[in-house]
Amino acid sequence: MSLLPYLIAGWIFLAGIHGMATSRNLIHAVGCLAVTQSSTYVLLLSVGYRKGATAPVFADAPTSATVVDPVVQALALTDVVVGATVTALLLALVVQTAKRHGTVDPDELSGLKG
Amino acid sequence: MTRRARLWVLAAGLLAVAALYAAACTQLPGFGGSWHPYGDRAVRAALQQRTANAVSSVNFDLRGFDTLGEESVLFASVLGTVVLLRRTRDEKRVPPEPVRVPAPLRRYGRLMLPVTLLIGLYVIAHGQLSPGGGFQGGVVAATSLHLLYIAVDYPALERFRPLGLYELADGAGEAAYVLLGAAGLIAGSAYLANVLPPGTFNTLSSGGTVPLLNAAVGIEVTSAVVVLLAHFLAQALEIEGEREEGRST
Amino acid sequence: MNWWLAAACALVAGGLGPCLWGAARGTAGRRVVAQNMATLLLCLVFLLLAQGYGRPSYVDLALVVAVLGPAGTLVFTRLLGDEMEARPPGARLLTPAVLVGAPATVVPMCVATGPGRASVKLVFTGVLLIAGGAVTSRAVRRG
Amino acid sequence: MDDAVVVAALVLVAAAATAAVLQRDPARQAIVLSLLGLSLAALFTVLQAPDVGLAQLAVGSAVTPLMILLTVRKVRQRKGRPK
Repeated sequence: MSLLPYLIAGWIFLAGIHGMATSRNLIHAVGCLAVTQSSTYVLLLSVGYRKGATAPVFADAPTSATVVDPVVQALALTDVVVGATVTALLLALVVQTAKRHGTVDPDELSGLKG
Repeated sequence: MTRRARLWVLAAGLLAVAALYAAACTQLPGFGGSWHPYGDRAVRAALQQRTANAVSSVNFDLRGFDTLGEESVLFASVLGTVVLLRRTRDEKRVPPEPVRVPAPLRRYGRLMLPVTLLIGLYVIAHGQLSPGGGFQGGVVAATSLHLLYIAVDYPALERFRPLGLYELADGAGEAAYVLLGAAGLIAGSAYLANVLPPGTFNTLSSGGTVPLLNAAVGIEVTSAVVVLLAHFLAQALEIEGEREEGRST
Repeated sequence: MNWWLAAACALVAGGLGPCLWGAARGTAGRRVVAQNMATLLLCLVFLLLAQGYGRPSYVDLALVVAVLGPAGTLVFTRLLGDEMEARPPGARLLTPAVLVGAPATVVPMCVATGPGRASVKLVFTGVLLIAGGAVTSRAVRRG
Repeated sequence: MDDAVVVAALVLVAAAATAAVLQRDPARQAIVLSLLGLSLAALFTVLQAPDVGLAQLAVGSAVTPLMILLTVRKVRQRKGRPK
Protein backbone atom coordinates (compact mmCIF):
# COMPACT_ATOMS: atom_id res chain seq x y z
CA MET A 1 0.00 0.00 0.00
CA SER A 2 2.75 2.46 0.81
CA LEU A 3 4.14 2.16 -2.74
CA LEU A 4 0.96 1.60 -4.78
CA PRO A 5 0.19 5.27 -5.62
CA TYR A 6 3.76 5.91 -6.79
CA LEU A 7 3.75 2.80 -8.94
CA ILE A 8 0.39 3.76 -10.45
CA ALA A 9 1.79 7.21 -11.28
CA GLY A 10 4.70 5.46 -13.00
CA TRP A 11 2.32 3.17 -14.89
CA ILE A 12 0.29 6.13 -16.17
CA PHE A 13 3.50 7.86 -17.26
CA LEU A 14 4.75 4.81 -19.17
CA ALA A 15 1.35 4.17 -20.74
CA GLY A 16 1.19 7.78 -21.96
CA ILE A 17 4.71 7.66 -23.41
CA HIS A 18 3.94 4.37 -25.14
CA GLY A 19 0.79 5.87 -26.64
CA MET A 20 2.65 8.94 -27.92
CA ALA A 21 5.46 6.91 -29.45
CA THR A 22 3.19 4.47 -31.25
CA SER A 23 0.52 7.00 -32.24
CA ARG A 24 -0.61 7.19 -35.86
CA ASN A 25 -2.56 10.42 -35.37
CA LEU A 26 -1.20 13.67 -33.94
CA ILE A 27 -4.49 14.47 -32.16
CA HIS A 28 -4.24 11.08 -30.45
CA ALA A 29 -0.64 11.88 -29.51
CA VAL A 30 -1.73 15.15 -27.87
CA GLY A 31 -4.34 13.18 -25.90
CA CYS A 32 -1.63 10.76 -24.77
CA LEU A 33 0.50 13.71 -23.67
CA ALA A 34 -2.41 14.83 -21.48
CA VAL A 35 -2.43 11.32 -19.95
CA THR A 36 1.32 11.50 -19.32
CA GLN A 37 0.89 14.87 -17.71
CA SER A 38 -1.74 13.56 -15.33
CA SER A 39 0.78 11.08 -13.93
CA THR A 40 2.72 14.00 -12.45
CA TYR A 41 -0.37 15.19 -10.60
CA VAL A 42 -0.93 11.72 -9.14
CA LEU A 43 2.71 11.52 -8.03
CA LEU A 44 2.75 15.02 -6.50
CA LEU A 45 -0.47 14.58 -4.55
CA SER A 46 0.54 11.09 -3.36
CA VAL A 47 3.78 12.51 -1.97
CA GLY A 48 1.81 15.19 -0.12
CA TYR A 49 -0.82 12.85 1.35
CA ARG A 50 -0.92 12.24 5.08
CA LYS A 51 -3.04 9.44 6.46
CA GLY A 52 -6.08 10.60 8.45
CA ALA A 53 -5.46 14.26 7.60
CA THR A 54 -7.89 16.63 5.91
CA ALA A 55 -7.58 19.32 3.21
CA PRO A 56 -5.49 22.42 4.07
CA VAL A 57 -8.61 24.57 3.84
CA PHE A 58 -9.67 26.03 7.16
CA ALA A 59 -12.98 27.64 6.22
CA ASP A 60 -14.89 24.71 7.75
CA ALA A 61 -12.21 23.00 9.84
CA PRO A 62 -10.46 23.97 13.09
CA THR A 63 -7.04 25.55 12.56
CA SER A 64 -5.56 22.82 14.78
CA ALA A 65 -6.58 20.04 12.35
CA THR A 66 -3.85 17.87 10.82
CA VAL A 67 -3.75 18.65 7.13
CA VAL A 68 -2.06 17.30 4.01
CA ASP A 69 0.75 19.21 2.27
CA PRO A 70 -0.59 22.37 0.54
CA VAL A 71 2.64 23.05 -1.38
CA VAL A 72 2.31 20.10 -3.77
CA GLN A 73 -1.37 20.90 -4.21
CA ALA A 74 -0.54 24.43 -5.29
CA LEU A 75 1.98 23.06 -7.81
CA ALA A 76 -0.51 20.57 -9.26
CA LEU A 77 -3.39 23.07 -9.30
CA THR A 78 -1.74 25.70 -11.48
CA ASP A 79 -0.32 22.99 -13.70
CA VAL A 80 -3.73 21.48 -14.41
CA VAL A 81 -5.04 24.72 -15.93
CA VAL A 82 -1.80 25.76 -17.62
CA GLY A 83 -1.49 22.22 -18.99
CA ALA A 84 -4.87 22.58 -20.66
CA THR A 85 -3.79 25.76 -22.46
CA VAL A 86 -0.60 24.03 -23.57
CA THR A 87 -2.77 21.20 -24.94
CA ALA A 88 -4.65 23.91 -26.86
CA LEU A 89 -1.37 25.21 -28.30
CA LEU A 90 -0.40 21.71 -29.45
CA LEU A 91 -3.82 21.15 -31.00
CA ALA A 92 -3.39 24.44 -32.86
CA LEU A 93 -0.07 23.11 -34.18
CA VAL A 94 -1.91 19.97 -35.32
CA VAL A 95 -4.45 22.11 -37.20
CA GLN A 96 -1.57 23.96 -38.90
CA THR A 97 0.13 20.67 -39.78
CA ALA A 98 -3.08 19.37 -41.30
CA LYS A 99 -3.39 22.57 -43.35
CA ARG A 100 0.18 22.51 -44.61
CA HIS A 101 0.62 18.80 -45.28
CA GLY A 102 -2.90 17.42 -45.54
CA THR A 103 -2.17 14.63 -43.05
CA VAL A 104 -1.87 14.19 -39.30
CA ASP A 105 -0.08 10.82 -39.38
CA PRO A 106 3.45 11.33 -37.98
CA ASP A 107 4.83 8.52 -40.16
CA GLU A 108 3.59 10.15 -43.37
CA LEU A 109 4.89 13.50 -42.14
CA SER A 110 8.43 12.23 -41.64
CA GLY A 111 8.27 10.71 -45.12
CA LEU A 112 7.47 14.17 -46.58
CA LYS A 113 10.71 15.71 -45.38
CA GLY A 114 13.06 13.23 -47.04
CA MET B 1 14.59 3.47 -38.85
CA THR B 2 11.86 0.93 -39.51
CA ARG B 3 8.77 0.84 -37.39
CA ARG B 4 9.84 -2.46 -35.88
CA ALA B 5 13.25 -1.18 -34.82
CA ARG B 6 11.64 1.89 -33.34
CA LEU B 7 9.34 -0.27 -31.23
CA TRP B 8 12.34 -2.20 -29.87
CA VAL B 9 14.10 1.05 -28.92
CA LEU B 10 10.88 2.22 -27.26
CA ALA B 11 10.48 -1.04 -25.32
CA ALA B 12 14.08 -0.88 -24.09
CA GLY B 13 13.64 2.74 -23.02
CA LEU B 14 10.35 2.11 -21.25
CA LEU B 15 11.77 -0.91 -19.40
CA ALA B 16 14.81 1.04 -18.27
CA VAL B 17 12.65 3.93 -17.06
CA ALA B 18 10.31 1.50 -15.29
CA ALA B 19 13.20 -0.21 -13.49
CA LEU B 20 14.86 3.04 -12.43
CA TYR B 21 11.53 4.56 -11.37
CA ALA B 22 10.54 1.51 -9.30
CA ALA B 23 13.94 1.60 -7.60
CA ALA B 24 13.46 5.31 -6.86
CA CYS B 25 9.99 4.68 -5.41
CA THR B 26 11.39 2.44 -2.67
CA GLN B 27 13.45 5.39 -1.45
CA LEU B 28 10.52 7.84 -1.35
CA PRO B 29 8.88 8.56 2.01
CA GLY B 30 6.01 6.06 2.37
CA PHE B 31 2.54 7.03 1.09
CA GLY B 32 0.47 8.70 3.82
CA GLY B 33 3.45 9.30 6.12
CA SER B 34 3.50 12.11 8.64
CA TRP B 35 6.77 13.78 7.59
CA HIS B 36 5.89 16.95 5.63
CA PRO B 37 8.36 19.68 6.62
CA TYR B 38 7.39 22.08 3.82
CA GLY B 39 3.68 21.51 4.26
CA ASP B 40 3.79 22.22 7.99
CA ARG B 41 5.71 25.46 7.44
CA ALA B 42 3.41 26.56 4.62
CA VAL B 43 0.30 25.96 6.74
CA ARG B 44 1.81 27.94 9.63
CA ALA B 45 2.64 30.82 7.27
CA ALA B 46 -0.84 30.74 5.69
CA LEU B 47 -2.52 30.96 9.09
CA GLN B 48 -0.19 33.82 10.03
CA GLN B 49 -1.40 35.69 6.93
CA ARG B 50 -4.99 34.80 7.95
CA THR B 51 -5.72 33.00 4.68
CA ALA B 52 -8.11 30.12 5.35
CA ASN B 53 -7.26 28.26 2.13
CA ALA B 54 -3.61 27.34 2.55
CA VAL B 55 -3.37 26.30 -1.11
CA SER B 56 -4.38 29.78 -2.29
CA SER B 57 -1.94 31.24 0.20
CA VAL B 58 0.89 29.17 -1.29
CA ASN B 59 -0.13 30.14 -4.81
CA PHE B 60 -0.70 33.85 -4.41
CA ASP B 61 1.39 34.78 -1.39
CA LEU B 62 4.18 32.40 -0.39
CA ARG B 63 5.01 31.41 -3.98
CA GLY B 64 3.43 34.35 -5.80
CA PHE B 65 6.42 34.71 -8.12
CA ASP B 66 6.10 31.10 -9.22
CA THR B 67 2.46 31.73 -10.12
CA LEU B 68 3.58 34.73 -12.18
CA GLY B 69 5.65 32.24 -14.18
CA GLU B 70 2.63 29.96 -14.64
CA GLU B 71 0.56 32.96 -15.70
CA SER B 72 3.13 33.84 -18.30
CA VAL B 73 3.14 30.28 -19.68
CA LEU B 74 -0.64 30.51 -19.95
CA PHE B 75 -0.45 33.91 -21.63
CA ALA B 76 2.24 32.76 -24.05
CA SER B 77 0.40 29.61 -25.05
CA VAL B 78 -2.79 31.58 -25.69
CA LEU B 79 -0.77 34.02 -27.81
CA GLY B 80 0.79 31.12 -29.71
CA THR B 81 -2.57 29.50 -30.35
CA VAL B 82 -4.06 32.77 -31.60
CA VAL B 83 -1.16 33.23 -34.01
CA LEU B 84 -1.36 29.64 -35.26
CA LEU B 85 -5.12 29.68 -35.73
CA ARG B 86 -5.53 33.13 -37.31
CA ARG B 87 -7.29 33.33 -40.64
CA THR B 88 -4.74 33.53 -43.45
CA ARG B 89 -5.16 35.42 -46.71
CA ASP B 90 -6.13 32.35 -48.74
CA GLU B 91 -8.89 31.34 -46.35
CA LYS B 92 -12.43 32.64 -46.32
CA ARG B 93 -15.04 32.91 -43.65
CA VAL B 94 -18.22 30.98 -44.44
CA PRO B 95 -21.13 31.33 -42.01
CA PRO B 96 -21.90 27.83 -40.69
CA GLU B 97 -25.18 26.17 -41.52
CA PRO B 98 -27.76 26.62 -38.79
CA VAL B 99 -28.25 23.58 -36.55
CA ARG B 100 -31.67 22.64 -35.26
CA VAL B 101 -31.57 22.30 -31.48
CA PRO B 102 -34.63 20.96 -29.62
CA ALA B 103 -36.52 23.59 -27.60
CA PRO B 104 -35.97 22.05 -24.12
CA LEU B 105 -32.23 21.99 -24.75
CA ARG B 106 -32.30 25.66 -25.76
CA ARG B 107 -34.20 26.56 -22.61
CA TYR B 108 -31.72 24.59 -20.51
CA GLY B 109 -28.79 26.39 -22.17
CA ARG B 110 -30.28 29.85 -21.65
CA LEU B 111 -31.19 29.07 -18.04
CA MET B 112 -27.90 27.44 -17.09
CA LEU B 113 -25.70 30.16 -18.57
CA PRO B 114 -26.27 32.65 -15.73
CA VAL B 115 -26.28 29.85 -13.14
CA THR B 116 -22.94 28.46 -14.33
CA LEU B 117 -21.48 31.95 -14.61
CA LEU B 118 -22.54 32.67 -11.02
CA ILE B 119 -21.01 29.41 -9.80
CA GLY B 120 -17.79 30.35 -11.60
CA LEU B 121 -17.72 33.79 -9.99
CA TYR B 122 -18.51 32.23 -6.61
CA VAL B 123 -15.58 29.84 -6.98
CA ILE B 124 -13.26 32.75 -7.91
CA ALA B 125 -14.47 35.02 -5.12
CA HIS B 126 -14.14 32.39 -2.38
CA GLY B 127 -10.69 31.28 -3.50
CA GLN B 128 -9.01 32.39 -0.28
CA LEU B 129 -11.61 30.63 1.90
CA SER B 130 -12.94 27.42 0.39
CA PRO B 131 -11.62 25.13 -2.37
CA GLY B 132 -11.41 27.10 -5.59
CA GLY B 133 -9.84 30.28 -6.88
CA GLY B 134 -9.03 32.15 -10.05
CA PHE B 135 -7.74 29.17 -12.01
CA GLN B 136 -10.72 26.89 -11.39
CA GLY B 137 -13.47 29.51 -11.34
CA GLY B 138 -12.09 31.14 -14.48
CA VAL B 139 -12.51 27.95 -16.47
CA VAL B 140 -16.05 27.43 -15.10
CA ALA B 141 -17.04 30.99 -16.02
CA ALA B 142 -15.58 30.61 -19.51
CA THR B 143 -17.41 27.31 -20.00
CA SER B 144 -20.69 28.98 -19.10
CA LEU B 145 -20.51 31.22 -22.18
CA HIS B 146 -20.03 28.20 -24.42
CA LEU B 147 -23.31 26.71 -23.26
CA LEU B 148 -24.62 29.12 -25.90
CA TYR B 149 -22.78 27.19 -28.59
CA ILE B 150 -23.41 23.66 -27.32
CA ALA B 151 -27.05 24.15 -26.30
CA VAL B 152 -28.30 27.07 -28.41
CA ASP B 153 -26.38 27.88 -31.59
CA TYR B 154 -23.16 29.44 -32.83
CA PRO B 155 -24.52 32.86 -33.89
CA ALA B 156 -25.97 33.29 -30.38
CA LEU B 157 -22.50 32.77 -28.93
CA GLU B 158 -20.97 35.21 -31.40
CA ARG B 159 -23.51 37.91 -30.51
CA PHE B 160 -22.82 37.43 -26.82
CA ARG B 161 -19.04 37.34 -26.98
CA PRO B 162 -17.18 40.50 -27.99
CA LEU B 163 -13.88 38.76 -28.70
CA GLY B 164 -11.77 41.93 -28.78
CA LEU B 165 -12.84 42.71 -25.25
CA TYR B 166 -11.76 39.29 -24.02
CA GLU B 167 -8.40 39.59 -25.75
CA LEU B 168 -7.96 42.91 -23.98
CA ALA B 169 -9.05 41.42 -20.64
CA ASP B 170 -6.53 38.60 -21.05
CA GLY B 171 -3.70 41.10 -21.27
CA ALA B 172 -5.21 43.24 -18.52
CA GLY B 173 -5.35 40.26 -16.15
CA GLU B 174 -1.69 39.49 -16.73
CA ALA B 175 -0.76 43.17 -16.36
CA ALA B 176 -2.77 43.46 -13.15
CA TYR B 177 -0.80 40.57 -11.65
CA VAL B 178 2.54 42.16 -12.60
CA LEU B 179 1.48 45.59 -11.29
CA LEU B 180 0.09 44.18 -8.03
CA GLY B 181 3.50 42.62 -7.54
CA ALA B 182 5.10 46.02 -8.02
CA ALA B 183 2.90 47.37 -5.22
CA GLY B 184 5.15 45.40 -2.88
CA LEU B 185 8.19 47.29 -4.19
CA ILE B 186 6.45 50.67 -3.77
CA ALA B 187 5.56 49.79 -0.19
CA GLY B 188 9.27 49.27 0.44
CA SER B 189 9.15 45.48 0.55
CA ALA B 190 9.92 42.72 -1.95
CA TYR B 191 8.25 42.10 -5.33
CA LEU B 192 4.85 40.35 -4.82
CA ALA B 193 5.15 40.68 -1.03
CA ASN B 194 1.82 40.64 0.78
CA VAL B 195 1.79 44.26 1.91
CA LEU B 196 -1.93 44.77 2.58
CA PRO B 197 -3.34 44.23 6.09
CA PRO B 198 -4.36 40.53 6.39
CA GLY B 199 -7.87 41.32 7.70
CA THR B 200 -10.09 38.99 9.74
CA PHE B 201 -9.59 35.25 9.37
CA ASN B 202 -12.22 33.45 7.25
CA THR B 203 -13.90 36.53 5.74
CA LEU B 204 -14.00 37.53 2.07
CA SER B 205 -11.54 40.39 2.58
CA SER B 206 -8.94 38.32 4.46
CA GLY B 207 -5.52 37.42 3.16
CA GLY B 208 -4.19 40.86 2.09
CA THR B 209 -3.24 40.78 -1.60
CA VAL B 210 -4.41 37.15 -2.06
CA PRO B 211 -8.00 38.01 -3.15
CA LEU B 212 -6.70 40.69 -5.54
CA LEU B 213 -4.14 38.44 -7.23
CA ASN B 214 -6.78 35.72 -7.28
CA ALA B 215 -9.19 38.06 -9.10
CA ALA B 216 -6.47 39.04 -11.61
CA VAL B 217 -5.84 35.35 -12.34
CA GLY B 218 -9.60 34.77 -12.59
CA ILE B 219 -9.92 37.49 -15.25
CA GLU B 220 -6.95 36.19 -17.17
CA VAL B 221 -8.01 32.53 -17.14
CA THR B 222 -11.62 33.33 -18.08
CA SER B 223 -10.61 35.42 -21.05
CA ALA B 224 -7.82 33.06 -22.02
CA VAL B 225 -10.18 30.09 -22.29
CA VAL B 226 -12.79 32.17 -24.15
CA VAL B 227 -10.17 33.37 -26.64
CA LEU B 228 -8.78 29.87 -27.14
CA LEU B 229 -12.17 28.30 -27.74
CA ALA B 230 -13.20 31.18 -30.01
CA HIS B 231 -10.30 30.46 -32.35
CA PHE B 232 -10.93 26.72 -32.36
CA LEU B 233 -14.64 27.30 -33.04
CA ALA B 234 -13.89 29.71 -35.87
CA GLN B 235 -11.44 27.27 -37.46
CA ALA B 236 -13.75 24.27 -37.17
CA LEU B 237 -17.02 25.92 -38.12
CA GLU B 238 -16.37 29.02 -40.20
CA ILE B 239 -13.00 29.15 -41.88
CA GLU B 240 -12.58 27.25 -45.11
CA GLY B 241 -9.34 27.35 -46.99
CA GLU B 242 -8.74 27.16 -50.71
CA ARG B 243 -6.70 24.10 -51.45
CA GLU B 244 -3.04 25.08 -51.35
CA GLU B 245 -1.92 24.00 -54.82
CA GLY B 246 1.42 22.24 -54.80
CA ARG B 247 2.58 24.03 -51.70
CA SER B 248 4.90 21.90 -49.55
CA THR B 249 3.11 18.70 -50.45
CA MET C 1 -16.63 2.66 9.91
CA ASN C 2 -18.18 5.53 8.02
CA TRP C 3 -21.20 4.59 5.94
CA TRP C 4 -20.96 7.67 3.72
CA LEU C 5 -17.44 6.74 2.67
CA ALA C 6 -18.48 3.11 2.19
CA ALA C 7 -21.25 4.27 -0.16
CA ALA C 8 -18.83 6.54 -2.04
CA CYS C 9 -16.38 3.66 -2.38
CA ALA C 10 -19.13 1.38 -3.67
CA LEU C 11 -20.19 4.03 -6.21
CA VAL C 12 -16.61 4.51 -7.46
CA ALA C 13 -15.96 0.80 -7.83
CA GLY C 14 -19.44 -0.38 -8.85
CA GLY C 15 -20.63 2.71 -10.74
CA LEU C 16 -17.71 4.58 -12.30
CA GLY C 17 -15.86 1.35 -13.13
CA PRO C 18 -18.62 -0.02 -15.39
CA CYS C 19 -19.03 3.48 -16.88
CA LEU C 20 -15.38 3.42 -17.89
CA TRP C 21 -15.89 -0.02 -19.44
CA GLY C 22 -18.87 1.31 -21.39
CA ALA C 23 -17.01 4.44 -22.52
CA ALA C 24 -14.00 2.51 -23.77
CA ARG C 25 -15.81 0.14 -26.15
CA GLY C 26 -18.86 -0.12 -28.32
CA THR C 27 -20.66 2.40 -30.50
CA ALA C 28 -20.27 6.17 -30.17
CA GLY C 29 -23.77 6.48 -28.69
CA ARG C 30 -23.09 3.92 -25.98
CA ARG C 31 -19.85 5.66 -25.06
CA VAL C 32 -21.53 9.04 -24.65
CA VAL C 33 -24.25 7.43 -22.51
CA ALA C 34 -21.54 5.95 -20.27
CA GLN C 35 -19.81 9.33 -20.05
CA ASN C 36 -23.08 10.99 -19.07
CA MET C 37 -23.79 8.34 -16.43
CA ALA C 38 -20.28 8.85 -15.05
CA THR C 39 -20.83 12.61 -14.54
CA LEU C 40 -24.14 11.94 -12.75
CA LEU C 41 -22.57 9.31 -10.47
CA LEU C 42 -19.51 11.44 -9.82
CA CYS C 43 -21.73 14.25 -8.52
CA LEU C 44 -23.21 11.79 -6.00
CA VAL C 45 -19.70 10.56 -5.10
CA PHE C 46 -18.62 14.12 -4.29
CA LEU C 47 -21.69 14.68 -2.12
CA LEU C 48 -21.03 11.44 -0.21
CA LEU C 49 -17.35 12.27 0.23
CA ALA C 50 -18.19 15.74 1.56
CA GLN C 51 -20.44 14.15 4.15
CA GLY C 52 -18.04 11.27 4.87
CA TYR C 53 -15.08 13.54 5.56
CA GLY C 54 -17.27 16.03 7.43
CA ARG C 55 -16.17 18.86 5.11
CA PRO C 56 -19.19 20.84 3.79
CA SER C 57 -16.86 22.87 1.54
CA TYR C 58 -16.28 19.78 -0.64
CA VAL C 59 -19.91 20.22 -1.82
CA ASP C 60 -18.51 22.89 -4.20
CA LEU C 61 -17.11 20.08 -6.32
CA ALA C 62 -20.53 18.43 -6.60
CA LEU C 63 -22.01 21.83 -7.51
CA VAL C 64 -19.48 22.36 -10.29
CA VAL C 65 -19.87 18.85 -11.71
CA ALA C 66 -23.66 19.24 -11.63
CA VAL C 67 -23.38 22.09 -14.16
CA LEU C 68 -20.23 21.16 -16.10
CA GLY C 69 -21.00 17.44 -16.40
CA PRO C 70 -24.10 17.99 -18.56
CA ALA C 71 -22.18 20.66 -20.49
CA GLY C 72 -19.52 18.05 -21.29
CA THR C 73 -22.08 15.51 -22.44
CA LEU C 74 -23.76 18.14 -24.62
CA VAL C 75 -20.38 18.84 -26.24
CA PHE C 76 -20.25 15.21 -27.32
CA THR C 77 -23.86 15.05 -28.51
CA ARG C 78 -23.32 18.28 -30.44
CA LEU C 79 -20.08 17.36 -32.18
CA LEU C 80 -20.44 13.58 -32.47
CA GLY C 81 -24.13 13.80 -33.29
CA ASP C 82 -23.85 12.26 -36.76
CA GLU C 83 -21.87 9.27 -35.45
CA MET C 84 -24.30 8.44 -32.67
CA GLU C 85 -27.16 6.03 -33.24
CA ALA C 86 -30.72 7.14 -32.42
CA ARG C 87 -31.39 5.03 -29.32
CA PRO C 88 -28.09 3.91 -27.82
CA PRO C 89 -28.20 0.98 -25.35
CA GLY C 90 -28.33 2.04 -21.72
CA ALA C 91 -29.86 5.46 -22.48
CA ARG C 92 -33.12 4.37 -20.86
CA LEU C 93 -31.27 3.88 -17.55
CA LEU C 94 -30.15 7.52 -17.31
CA THR C 95 -33.37 9.20 -16.21
CA PRO C 96 -34.30 6.58 -13.55
CA ALA C 97 -30.72 6.58 -12.25
CA VAL C 98 -30.69 10.33 -11.67
CA LEU C 99 -34.29 10.46 -10.41
CA VAL C 100 -33.54 7.77 -7.80
CA GLY C 101 -29.87 8.52 -7.09
CA ALA C 102 -30.10 12.28 -6.50
CA PRO C 103 -32.88 12.25 -3.85
CA ALA C 104 -31.48 9.05 -2.28
CA THR C 105 -28.21 10.92 -1.66
CA VAL C 106 -29.40 14.46 -1.01
CA VAL C 107 -32.28 13.73 1.38
CA PRO C 108 -30.27 11.69 3.95
CA MET C 109 -27.50 14.29 3.76
CA CYS C 110 -29.97 17.11 4.45
CA VAL C 111 -31.32 15.15 7.41
CA ALA C 112 -27.75 14.66 8.68
CA THR C 113 -26.75 18.33 8.27
CA GLY C 114 -30.02 19.82 9.54
CA PRO C 115 -31.71 22.95 8.19
CA GLY C 116 -29.54 25.89 7.20
CA ARG C 117 -27.44 27.28 4.37
CA ALA C 118 -25.59 24.01 3.89
CA SER C 119 -28.73 22.00 3.20
CA VAL C 120 -30.06 24.68 0.82
CA LYS C 121 -26.83 24.23 -1.15
CA LEU C 122 -27.32 20.46 -1.13
CA VAL C 123 -30.88 20.75 -2.44
CA PHE C 124 -29.74 23.26 -5.09
CA THR C 125 -27.03 20.82 -6.24
CA GLY C 126 -29.61 18.02 -6.36
CA VAL C 127 -32.01 20.12 -8.45
CA LEU C 128 -29.25 21.11 -10.89
CA LEU C 129 -28.24 17.46 -11.17
CA ILE C 130 -31.78 16.31 -11.93
CA ALA C 131 -32.33 19.10 -14.47
CA GLY C 132 -29.01 18.34 -16.16
CA GLY C 133 -29.70 14.60 -16.15
CA ALA C 134 -33.15 15.06 -17.69
CA VAL C 135 -31.89 17.32 -20.48
CA THR C 136 -28.81 15.26 -21.32
CA SER C 137 -30.65 11.94 -21.36
CA ARG C 138 -33.07 13.44 -23.93
CA ALA C 139 -30.18 14.84 -25.97
CA VAL C 140 -28.41 11.47 -25.91
CA ARG C 141 -31.51 9.59 -27.10
CA ARG C 142 -32.11 11.97 -29.98
CA GLY C 143 -28.44 11.89 -30.98
CA MET D 1 -12.18 2.77 5.11
CA ASP D 2 -10.07 5.71 3.93
CA ASP D 3 -7.67 3.29 2.30
CA ALA D 4 -10.39 1.43 0.41
CA VAL D 5 -11.62 4.66 -1.24
CA VAL D 6 -8.08 5.71 -2.14
CA VAL D 7 -7.28 2.31 -3.68
CA ALA D 8 -10.58 2.23 -5.62
CA ALA D 9 -9.93 5.72 -7.05
CA LEU D 10 -6.29 4.89 -7.89
CA VAL D 11 -7.24 1.71 -9.75
CA LEU D 12 -9.97 3.58 -11.62
CA VAL D 13 -7.50 6.28 -12.70
CA ALA D 14 -4.96 3.70 -13.85
CA ALA D 15 -7.64 1.86 -15.85
CA ALA D 16 -8.93 5.10 -17.39
CA ALA D 17 -5.41 6.20 -18.39
CA THR D 18 -4.69 2.83 -20.00
CA ALA D 19 -8.02 2.87 -21.83
CA ALA D 20 -7.42 6.45 -23.05
CA VAL D 21 -4.07 5.49 -24.55
CA LEU D 22 -5.50 2.41 -26.27
CA GLN D 23 -8.26 4.34 -28.08
CA ARG D 24 -6.79 5.04 -31.51
CA ASP D 25 -9.64 7.20 -32.82
CA PRO D 26 -9.19 10.73 -31.39
CA ALA D 27 -12.93 11.47 -31.10
CA ARG D 28 -13.52 8.32 -29.06
CA GLN D 29 -10.35 8.99 -27.12
CA ALA D 30 -11.85 12.35 -26.12
CA ILE D 31 -14.73 10.52 -24.40
CA VAL D 32 -12.33 8.33 -22.41
CA LEU D 33 -10.12 11.35 -21.63
CA SER D 34 -13.17 13.08 -20.19
CA LEU D 35 -13.73 10.02 -17.96
CA LEU D 36 -10.06 10.10 -17.00
CA GLY D 37 -10.53 13.72 -15.95
CA LEU D 38 -13.54 12.80 -13.83
CA SER D 39 -11.70 9.89 -12.17
CA LEU D 40 -8.71 12.10 -11.48
CA ALA D 41 -11.02 14.64 -9.82
CA ALA D 42 -12.39 11.86 -7.60
CA LEU D 43 -8.86 10.67 -6.76
CA PHE D 44 -7.71 14.18 -5.88
CA THR D 45 -10.68 14.63 -3.58
CA VAL D 46 -9.98 11.41 -1.67
CA LEU D 47 -6.33 12.51 -1.44
CA GLN D 48 -7.74 15.61 0.31
CA ALA D 49 -6.91 18.00 -2.54
CA PRO D 50 -10.32 19.49 -3.43
CA ASP D 51 -8.65 22.53 -5.01
CA VAL D 52 -6.83 20.39 -7.54
CA GLY D 53 -9.92 18.25 -8.04
CA LEU D 54 -11.93 21.35 -8.86
CA ALA D 55 -9.33 22.48 -11.41
CA GLN D 56 -9.28 19.05 -13.05
CA LEU D 57 -13.07 18.99 -13.15
CA ALA D 58 -13.29 22.46 -14.70
CA VAL D 59 -10.74 21.66 -17.38
CA GLY D 60 -11.45 18.01 -18.07
CA SER D 61 -15.23 17.90 -18.21
CA ALA D 62 -16.00 20.31 -21.06
CA VAL D 63 -13.11 22.49 -22.26
CA THR D 64 -10.56 19.84 -23.27
CA PRO D 65 -13.10 17.56 -25.02
CA LEU D 66 -14.50 20.58 -26.87
CA MET D 67 -11.05 21.57 -28.14
CA ILE D 68 -10.18 18.01 -29.19
CA LEU D 69 -13.49 17.47 -31.00
CA LEU D 70 -13.21 20.83 -32.80
CA THR D 71 -9.70 19.91 -33.93
CA VAL D 72 -10.98 16.51 -35.14
CA ARG D 73 -13.73 18.23 -37.09
CA LYS D 74 -11.32 20.71 -38.67
CA VAL D 75 -8.87 17.96 -39.66
CA ARG D 76 -11.61 15.72 -41.07
CA GLN D 77 -13.06 18.65 -43.01
CA ARG D 78 -9.71 19.05 -44.77
CA LYS D 79 -9.31 15.35 -45.41
CA GLY D 80 -12.85 14.95 -46.68
CA ARG D 81 -12.45 17.52 -49.45
CA PRO D 82 -12.13 16.07 -52.97
CA LYS D 83 -8.64 16.28 -54.43
